[in-house]
Amino acid sequence: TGTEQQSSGGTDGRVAFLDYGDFGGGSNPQANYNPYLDATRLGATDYVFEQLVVYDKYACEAKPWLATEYAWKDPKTLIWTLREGVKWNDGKPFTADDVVFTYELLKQHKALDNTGIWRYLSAVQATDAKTVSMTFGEPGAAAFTLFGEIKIVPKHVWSLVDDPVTFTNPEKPVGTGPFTVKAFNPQQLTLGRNPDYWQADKVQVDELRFHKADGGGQVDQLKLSRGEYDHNGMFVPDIKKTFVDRDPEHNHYWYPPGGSISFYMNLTKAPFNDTAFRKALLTAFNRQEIADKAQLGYVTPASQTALVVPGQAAWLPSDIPNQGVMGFDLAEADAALTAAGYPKNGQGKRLGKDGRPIAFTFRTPGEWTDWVQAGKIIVGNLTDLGFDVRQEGPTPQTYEADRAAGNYDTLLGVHGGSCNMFRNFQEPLASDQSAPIGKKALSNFVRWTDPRTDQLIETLRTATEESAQKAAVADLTKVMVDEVPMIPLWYGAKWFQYRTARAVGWPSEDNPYAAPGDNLLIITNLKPATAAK
Amino acid sequence: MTLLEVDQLSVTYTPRDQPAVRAVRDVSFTISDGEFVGLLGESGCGKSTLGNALLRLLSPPARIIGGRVLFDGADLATLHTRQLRELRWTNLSTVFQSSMNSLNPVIRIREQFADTFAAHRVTDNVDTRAAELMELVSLDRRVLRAFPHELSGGMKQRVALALALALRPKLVLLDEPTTGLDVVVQRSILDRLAELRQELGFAVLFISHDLGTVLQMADRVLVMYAGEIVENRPAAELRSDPRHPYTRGLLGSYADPRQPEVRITSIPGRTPDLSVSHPGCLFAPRCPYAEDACTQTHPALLPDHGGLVRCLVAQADRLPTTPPGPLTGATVDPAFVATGGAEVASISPGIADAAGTSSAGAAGARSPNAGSGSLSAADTDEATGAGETAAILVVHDVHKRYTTRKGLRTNTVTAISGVSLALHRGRVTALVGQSGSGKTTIARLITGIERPTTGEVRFNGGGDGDGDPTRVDRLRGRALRDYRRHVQMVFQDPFAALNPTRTVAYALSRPLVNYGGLRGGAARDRAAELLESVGLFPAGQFLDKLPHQLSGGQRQRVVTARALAPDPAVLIADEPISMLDVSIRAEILELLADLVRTRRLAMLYITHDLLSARLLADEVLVLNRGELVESGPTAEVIGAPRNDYTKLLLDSIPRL
Amino acid sequence: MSTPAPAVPTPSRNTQTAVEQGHRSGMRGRLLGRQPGWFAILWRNRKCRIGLLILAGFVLVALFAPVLAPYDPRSNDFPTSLGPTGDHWLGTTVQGEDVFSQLVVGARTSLIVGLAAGLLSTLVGLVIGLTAGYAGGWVDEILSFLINLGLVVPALPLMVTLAAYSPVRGLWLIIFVISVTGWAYGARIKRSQIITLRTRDYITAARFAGDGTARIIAREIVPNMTSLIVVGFMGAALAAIGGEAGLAFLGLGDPLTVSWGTMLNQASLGGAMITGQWAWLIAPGLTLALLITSFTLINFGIDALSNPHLREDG
Amino acid sequence: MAYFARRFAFFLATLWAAVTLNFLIPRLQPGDPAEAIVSRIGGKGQAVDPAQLEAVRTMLGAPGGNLFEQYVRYLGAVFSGDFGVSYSYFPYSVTHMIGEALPWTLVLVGVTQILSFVIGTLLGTWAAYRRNTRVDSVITLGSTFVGTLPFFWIALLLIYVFAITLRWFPERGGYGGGSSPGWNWLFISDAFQHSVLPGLALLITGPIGWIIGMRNNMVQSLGEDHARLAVARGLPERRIAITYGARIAILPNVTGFAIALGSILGGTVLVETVFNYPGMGRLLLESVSNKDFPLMQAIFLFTTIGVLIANFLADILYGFLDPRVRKAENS
Ligand SMILES: Nc1ncnc2c1ncn2[C@@H]1O[C@H](COP(=O)(O)OP(=O)(O)OP(=O)(O)O)[C@@H](O)[C@H]1O
Ligand SMILES: Nc1ncnc2c1ncn2[C@@H]1O[C@H](COP(=O)(O)OP(=O)(O)OP(=O)(O)O)[C@@H](O)[C@H]1O
Ligand SMILES: [Mg+2]
Ligand SMILES: [Mg+2]
Repeated sequence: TGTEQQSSGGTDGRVAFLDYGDFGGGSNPQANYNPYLDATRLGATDYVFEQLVVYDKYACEAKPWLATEYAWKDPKTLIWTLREGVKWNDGKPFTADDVVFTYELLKQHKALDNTGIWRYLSAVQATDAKTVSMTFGEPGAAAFTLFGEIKIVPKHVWSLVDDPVTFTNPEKPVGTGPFTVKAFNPQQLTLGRNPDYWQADKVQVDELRFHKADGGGQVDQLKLSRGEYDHNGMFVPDIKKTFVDRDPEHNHYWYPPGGSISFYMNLTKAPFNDTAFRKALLTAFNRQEIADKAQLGYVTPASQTALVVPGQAAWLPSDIPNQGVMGFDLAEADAALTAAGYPKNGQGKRLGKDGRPIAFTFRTPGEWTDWVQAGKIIVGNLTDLGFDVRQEGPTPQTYEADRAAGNYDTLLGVHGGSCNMFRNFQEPLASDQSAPIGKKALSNFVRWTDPRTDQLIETLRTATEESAQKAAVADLTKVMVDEVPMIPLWYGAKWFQYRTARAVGWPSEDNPYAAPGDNLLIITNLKPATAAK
Repeated sequence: MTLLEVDQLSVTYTPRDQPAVRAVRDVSFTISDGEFVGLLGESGCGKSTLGNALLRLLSPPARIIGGRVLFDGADLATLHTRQLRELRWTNLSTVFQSSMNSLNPVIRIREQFADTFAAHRVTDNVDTRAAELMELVSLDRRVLRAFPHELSGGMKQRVALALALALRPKLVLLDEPTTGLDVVVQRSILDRLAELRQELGFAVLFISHDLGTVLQMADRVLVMYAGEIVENRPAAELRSDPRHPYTRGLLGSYADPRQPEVRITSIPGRTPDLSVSHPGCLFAPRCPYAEDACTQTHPALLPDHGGLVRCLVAQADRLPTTPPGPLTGATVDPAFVATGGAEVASISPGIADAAGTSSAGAAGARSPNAGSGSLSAADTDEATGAGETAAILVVHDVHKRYTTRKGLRTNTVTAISGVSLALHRGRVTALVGQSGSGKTTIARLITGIERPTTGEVRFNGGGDGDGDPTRVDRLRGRALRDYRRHVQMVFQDPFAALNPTRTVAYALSRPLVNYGGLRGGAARDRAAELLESVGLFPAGQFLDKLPHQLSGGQRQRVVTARALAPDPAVLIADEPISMLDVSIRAEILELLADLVRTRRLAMLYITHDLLSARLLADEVLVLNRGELVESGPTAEVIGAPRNDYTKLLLDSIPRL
Repeated sequence: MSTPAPAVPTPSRNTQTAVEQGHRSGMRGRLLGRQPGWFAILWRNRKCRIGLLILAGFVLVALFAPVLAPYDPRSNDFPTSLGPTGDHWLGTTVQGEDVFSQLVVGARTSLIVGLAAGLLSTLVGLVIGLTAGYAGGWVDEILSFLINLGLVVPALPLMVTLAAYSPVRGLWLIIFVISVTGWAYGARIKRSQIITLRTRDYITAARFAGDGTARIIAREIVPNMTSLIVVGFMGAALAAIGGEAGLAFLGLGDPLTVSWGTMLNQASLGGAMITGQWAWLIAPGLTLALLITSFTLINFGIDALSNPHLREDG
Repeated sequence: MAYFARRFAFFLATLWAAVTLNFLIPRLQPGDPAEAIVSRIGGKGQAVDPAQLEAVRTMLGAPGGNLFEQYVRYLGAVFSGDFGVSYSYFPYSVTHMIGEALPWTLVLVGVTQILSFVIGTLLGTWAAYRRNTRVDSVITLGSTFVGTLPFFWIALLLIYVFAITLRWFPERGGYGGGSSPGWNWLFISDAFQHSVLPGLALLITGPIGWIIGMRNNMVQSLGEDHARLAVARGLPERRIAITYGARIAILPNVTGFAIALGSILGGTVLVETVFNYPGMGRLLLESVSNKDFPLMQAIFLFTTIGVLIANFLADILYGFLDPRVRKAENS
């Protein structure tokens, strides 16, 4: 395509601009740079505002950012040391007051506290201009990823705002980040490099241009395949053919795994309440086929441990074979089921303990076509085992409501995948996240209630030492493998396409320094393509 | 000087779905300057088609397949569009059959005049000229500002006439210009037309099936039958000496009700199917004088007795001579009676049906109610005799007001005020009056379709006949249904009164099932009997037919049979013959008269046609604007009207 | 004049058959004017004949879809994103399903939707139109208001909104939604028709004959509205087929059902344009157009049945 | 006058019904608006924090009181133009979002609707004027065929041919990223370029209905007696076609056109979706897929009111155009 040379003409050898994909905010985006309004804010906030630490969400490593250091004074007290020389992009200095103001803001306006940090925090104070201390009601390490990554906003701007919940911060949002908002219209958002950025030398791109997308429709795919985006993060069918092959030298993609998508069984119903039954199903699903067919080969089969491998492999207990990823073996499943007391009858129907054929429903939201496709494979596998399974495709709302209330037999659910191990296990498994059938469960939709699990989660929550955390996680993965509260099937993919024609240094399978979406990490790692050559 | 010359003109309809119809065959005639020529014939005989052909207004599937039309020496068929356009209206204008639709509904009357003037480059001031024309047809000039829908039918027709005369044409073609209008209005328009012709001197081709009017107005009459001109003769001669048997038949079906003696006859049979070719005379199957040759040889239109006639028998001078003065009872051509046609005035129970089969035509059973001079005495006798029997149905001082809502305002129309009348078994009461006088409203009140605003309708015939009278005006639901077992209605329009998708058997079996409790076969048998009792036999041939397979007269009889099915005591007949051709009317009238006599029915006969009232009724009530203005024995009311309105009604009938 | 004869007259019933036949031809003749059988009229109209042939083709395909479709339309055992090949005439989808099989099975969906939604909205329109027209008075006022409301409420937004509110997404929902939005027009026409029919003398006559309202409606009125009902049905079916495709294309359809609309939706999402899978994108659109065309063509004939003006047009 | 009063009464009653339906439907719906908003704010898959939920609920002024009180409040809000906050564009108000989308739709759809009507009426008139000739067949058959092509499909093809392959026009959106909305030449020409393809898609299928309707009506009115009499009166053919044909034939289309104009407010969901046009249709579809009930309701209400008003105006206009109507209403 021969477009590689022309456009690195930015100042000082920097990349003049990069074309990025969508910037959020719906089909008719409105200026909204309130970093706490996650669903409606524009993508620019990632580059305008910064947080105390930045997580590399691939390896789950915290990198110092606005804070240079943090230390647990005791399990309930955390001391942050803030970076020197950081300035707001309106020239005012960044101080501990701003940090305290930000956390207080979320305390006063619960609507903005998306991650619920004030469930753990009890106070945030500035010890001096560069030091902030946080105190917790209980040991707070488990929530670190949550409150460490709160975007810090300037007190001198936000304290004047009447209602921060409806504040869209539309004019020149003030932040500490590497970019400022240069121009906006609903079709395009342009960010300009912040020359006074505290690590300006690492930002090698003068301008980022985000283009309004049509939600992954044809036109966007086409533009991507024509090389009109330097980076995008969208679903692309048959990416090899439609993107990589068009310019194999520059076009690349990397789809690291996200949370697990699992087969949820309603544990309050027979036969799903029988551990032996569930265990027998471990090898019943053709995970590879799901990954290849329903998910177009963009994903990998998931580990039964509920951890995301290989990224979180460090947390795995060493004695788990194949990182906990189960094979597909219908014969084995059949044998195990028969052994567990669920034989097949003459017509090949699988019988329950009551001697009657086992029949149940399986649901995915009807609109999520890839799930529906996966569901077909799942139902096929189960049918092969002699179950009578009916697949249903309700609307997402119904699906969600029924899932929360426990009105289902089996369905697909998502869990885990974050860098917060406590949450990864607490949300799907803790009994306090459950509820009786008919009442809304918060997140334990399978209704797993097990004192030992609860205790392990509690240990994880309060453990400040990494070794203690690892021990607890290891035990929890054992629960997953031995007692099978749910059966993870595959990892949701994080879409990430990039071109190396103008800029290089994107995270990739070979250099996984960040996960897609870790924008601050990525932008500070990009280099002009010509310079790199 | 000859203005219009039509020479061997033939028109064929070639519809896609049906066989071609030869609607006009070899028609030749001429019209001289200022001449008033009438064109007479039954419905469907090709009058309008001929008219349209003369105007070159035929549209597919109609096509002129032969002949010429010369207007002022120019052949209309070969004129260029532009020449034709110039000739139109300046020389040759027209008034169409339907007054309702001949004006553009969305532009004002004035514009329609302006249009015409503009098209023919008339430079006069439109308003002055149009106002003059309005005056000409006795309309207020304010009418010019109106839209067509704001005018009554009569006014529209006058506007159409004014429009036709706008450019002082030499020939005006009037195609039934007054059909559908009220008798009184009709009269006034025709009178105005006659005056205008006197003044302006244009020639007229006047198309109509109304024999009286044509004879009264025309200088010369063309009689058309099945697409052919069968007779062409000066009006006076045609009346005194009709030469074609068909003309004689037509004349026989018409009479002046004011005459002391009134008799009419019908022409049996139906018009031939024009889509097949007939070798002989087209009228032969219906003709009482037909000879063998008539079925073989097609007669030509040849001079005869000072006119032209298309009849072998007449041309050979073998026609029986008939006494002159055809429009009185004495002159009815006995031939029609002889062949089974009905001579209503002297009721014969037999009725000629389509096949021409005749029944035991025991003539002579004198009607008590109508006809010859000697009847007036009998009439009175009967009337007094009936007066003594108790009335079966009494309408007492009934008022009916209709309230119409116009958005937020309401409007009250008084349709009936203070009407009282009584019906007696075995007697016919005629209710006459002009359109809108409230006749139908009375029928609806009597039959319980509507309730009077004040007043009573009492019925004495329920159950065994004694006991308290039924208050009809309070009936609902089941009771109303029970009442209708005794009081039935014959609907005005035989085409509308039968469901086109239901067979005769179905229509007849419903009252039998509902009132007689008959089922299946029994109902069918009874239906067959009913059909035969109204003269439709063999009944089996009709039971499974659908209405469109029946002629108008046959339908009317089915409707009557249905009304008779519950064996009612009272029959309300609302203008039962208004839609029918003159030749069928007599047939139906005879049937009704016969029923009254044989079943001792009480009948209310509603009509605006005084001739039929004269023939059928014992007693006549005259209704004007919802009030009874005159009543009495038929011969008295019609023979010596006292009320002005009655006189007006009678004057509307052409005097011959 | 060709009247389709009642099936196989047996000699022993000859007389009766003759009567029946006469009767039926009469019925038909009436229904369609003074005409030969309805089928003959439809058939003779060239546009209509072509339409009938196309429709018959679709019906056959739909009936024998399982036989005609080379593969299970949802089986994704094939290589993904193929262009047309010998094995897969129209290629495969991005998920490795056979496009041609989907096309064949999609015909079924479209016809079912057309038939069901057409029937349903015709029925609703008929009941409401009949009731309003026949009952008159305040019943009519209320129902007319409903009808007018149904007419002014914008259909597609209503469809979209209704589809959004409903808890399940299935073909029947689509059918329901289309019927809910599509009945009003038919109801209005039927109402005005019945108002003219209601005042006909033969209806009053039926009352004089002692018939009840229900019977009058069923036996006297409805038979006179046959051609109107048929035209209405065709129109509704046509709108339903297009509506289903549109909704499915917007992603508001039932993804578990194979229809041309869902095919187009998936072709659009699945990058058919980029991968150059023309067949996948064009085929459902063209077949859809063809099916709708067949209905429109047939409608020409049906219009001609009731409107002699159109009959001369060939 | 009575005629207008009646139309106006109908207008008010329908308006009331539409508003009330709009009130009722979401209330028959299970679920809590606050929850919908929180799950929007928090993003998919996040567990909802009850405290946050409560905060949002308070902020929204979640419905309290019995249904009737809610209804009264709702009516008040609607008539003061307050449709609440959009969930998917939180914290922007529904009114703001509609204000953003409406001009696009009004211009694109409005212009194409009017053009469609004009073109359709002219072609229909021409076909009727030359009925049963080749012109007639070409127009009738051609429009029948084109009219059956799925709309969105034509749009897809247009994009492929003119935007992607030939690159004559931009492939989507209402304007480019470079220009900024406003009354400047750059923006207007940019917006025009963007509207060509969607406009074309609308114009291809738009006139069909008018063509057929106009043609059939006109053939009919030219067959009526008054038109035949006009021929007999020697009026020029053209004059007859216009005053006695088209002038009458167009009347039944007026109401249809008004409804079409009114429904502009709802945009054209399919075309706007295919072209990513920032109009009402796409906003509606988006609100639907995001379960943004306030926005959805408001758009629906807007559309309905638009049609209603247009319908009302058409009725009035009709009253002037067709002198027969008022009379008919009265009887
Ligand atoms: N469009 C048509 N297609 C086929 N036949 C037609 C058509 N119009 C008229 N006819 C036939 O042509 C014949 C003459 O019709 P025409 O209208 O001229 O009769 P008419 O004498 O004017 O009758 P009326 O007194 O009822 O007006 C009739 O038999 C009729 O059936
Ligand atoms: N339903 C109604 N609502 C309002 N006015 C009515 C109604 N029915 C009849 N009228 C009025 O009552 C008057 C009498 O009408 P009716 O139908 O009884 O007249 P008619 O003598 O039968 O006339 P025609 O000879 O034309 O049949 C007319 O002025 C008519 O306008
Ligand atoms: Mg005539
Ligand atoms: Mg009357």
